[in-house]
Amino acid sequence: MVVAVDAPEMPEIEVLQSSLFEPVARIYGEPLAQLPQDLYIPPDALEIMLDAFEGPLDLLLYLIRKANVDILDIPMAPLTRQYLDYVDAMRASNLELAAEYLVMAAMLIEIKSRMLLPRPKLPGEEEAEDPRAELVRRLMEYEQMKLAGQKLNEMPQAEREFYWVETLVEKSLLVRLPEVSADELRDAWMAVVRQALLKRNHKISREELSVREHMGIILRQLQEKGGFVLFEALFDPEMGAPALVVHFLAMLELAREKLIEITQTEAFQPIYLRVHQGEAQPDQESA
Amino acid sequence: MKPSQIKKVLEAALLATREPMSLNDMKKLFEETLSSDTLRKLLDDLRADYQKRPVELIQLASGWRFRTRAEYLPYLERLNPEKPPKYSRAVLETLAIIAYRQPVTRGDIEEIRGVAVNTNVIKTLEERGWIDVVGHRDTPGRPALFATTRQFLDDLGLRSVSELPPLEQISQTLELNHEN
Amino acid sequence: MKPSQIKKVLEAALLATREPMSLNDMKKLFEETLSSDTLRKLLDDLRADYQKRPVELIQLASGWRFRTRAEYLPYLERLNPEKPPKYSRAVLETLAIIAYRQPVTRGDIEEIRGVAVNTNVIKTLEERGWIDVVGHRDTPGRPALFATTRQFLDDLGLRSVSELPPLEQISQTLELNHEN
Repeated sequence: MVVAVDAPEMPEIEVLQSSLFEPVARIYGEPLAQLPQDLYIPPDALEIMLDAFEGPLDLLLYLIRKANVDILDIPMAPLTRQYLDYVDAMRASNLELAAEYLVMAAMLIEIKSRMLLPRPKLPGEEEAEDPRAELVRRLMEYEQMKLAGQKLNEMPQAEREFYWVETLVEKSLLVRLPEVSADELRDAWMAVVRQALLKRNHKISREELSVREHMGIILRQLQEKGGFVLFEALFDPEMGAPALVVHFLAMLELAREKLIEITQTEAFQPIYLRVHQGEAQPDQESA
Repeated sequence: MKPSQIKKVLEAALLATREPMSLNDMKKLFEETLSSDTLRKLLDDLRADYQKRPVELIQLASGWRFRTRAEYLPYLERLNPEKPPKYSRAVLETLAIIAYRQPVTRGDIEEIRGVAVNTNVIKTLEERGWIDVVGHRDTPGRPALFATTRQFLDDLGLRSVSELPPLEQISQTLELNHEN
Repeated sequence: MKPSQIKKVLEAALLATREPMSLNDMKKLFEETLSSDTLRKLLDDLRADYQKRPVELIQLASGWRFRTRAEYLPYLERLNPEKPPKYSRAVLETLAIIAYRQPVTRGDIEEIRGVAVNTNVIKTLEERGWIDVVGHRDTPGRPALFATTRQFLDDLGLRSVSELPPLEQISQTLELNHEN
């Protein structure tokens, strides 16, 4: 394909070139986990090797690093020769060779040829650019990313090196009670009224709210204390005059509705109240 | 391995687990063989250690796990507030009738609403502590009289029932509208 | 609310969270308005409280979260014999290029690696939630620009891309272990 030009001024690269045609048996016996040390590789090993490289840059890096040469001063001739040997070996074995390998081969050959030619010094330029510069830049960038990938892989990862803490949240433990606002209550009442008005001519009479409330308060007081309760004990002077009046009205209303009994043995004797006990049946409340 | 160290491994595993951990799971953590008794003893210790922390170690049917204490749930709730549950119309109307017309019997409520009152409706309101029985009307069957409680007022931010929104005008307007 | 109580609520929330919690999330926990400074101070306290515990509070790209300390991995590993997938070199190199050179197009990645990028490689990283498309470069074909996500940083325990390990200074000659 290409006649490699040896570069005698780079003796260190001879390491690379040695044992190009070693007997098969020796290499074949070696474990394939390790990258092959030699250029001649049996086809099946070659396939594995091709998989081991992430592309032409990776292969080039491998060749350079293996030879332990200065990446900034790559000996192009032996490197190109080696690279082409690999590529030829792969093609000879009819391995599916990614096009990138061939593109790189062309690029290497081009660089090598340009290095053989004298570099014309253009006026104004300090020095003509080394034809290898672009390749070197790409190799270094690739190597940097390759190492960065390895480093990322070594970093502690969630669910691999550590686990997130996640305690159980049982929302059902939270008793969520519906909230009701006074306005909703009024709306509900209005709905009831509207309904009642529509259904039958049911008159919703006006109610003195506070009297109704105090009726409940008195009944509750009587029930809590049980039995007869002194009239005065049901009044708290701190309620203020209007409330006291309403309270008294509530008491009268309760008596009228036969919800409580008001008793007095004789005039000017203490007045007692109790929850109405009913006529025949015994009271279930004050057991 | 020292028990204190075993306990720390258990703590780490129980804090990170997404499923309750069985004693068998816990045994897998250690190379040495641990008895269930040893583990149980350490779990009891661990539970005691967390007495004052906002999470608690609990034993569920399928194993052990740390759980956020219920008292912190109201805060966590704020992160993803769910729509608060609503009372049904029946509950709201019954409550309105009891609030505005107290004390009332179930019969009163039924008469006003024009439909039978489901026992659950009354129970819901009683369990909430918003209504209770304050007496019995002296009519056949001595029906219970319901009234609203102090807690009802507290929960609604009212000082007394008289602070409920006034109805009089509204009712009158309704009546007028009806008559027209 | 007393600071000690606020700290306990924070602790409960951080132990229970399924995602790293931002300061904004934390503020939502409380009815009263808390400043970011107050929260940071309490978080520092909390982190110190956990100094001797098997879990640690860490700050990530998207917020704060508790995680198990590295020293407990050998034990916890025994519970999950199924390790997360090991990524191929192609995936790792692609991830590194996206992480360190973001935003990049597929063409950029191919240029650096010197080979075509397999669609599966991109898909693997996208499915893991580590990279996504953040825009399109204004060149013919408008190729998609890839960048790493918050989740990538969170999963690696980082607060920002600037916390990624520094890039290696590429040595001009590398001493390889030659087996002579």
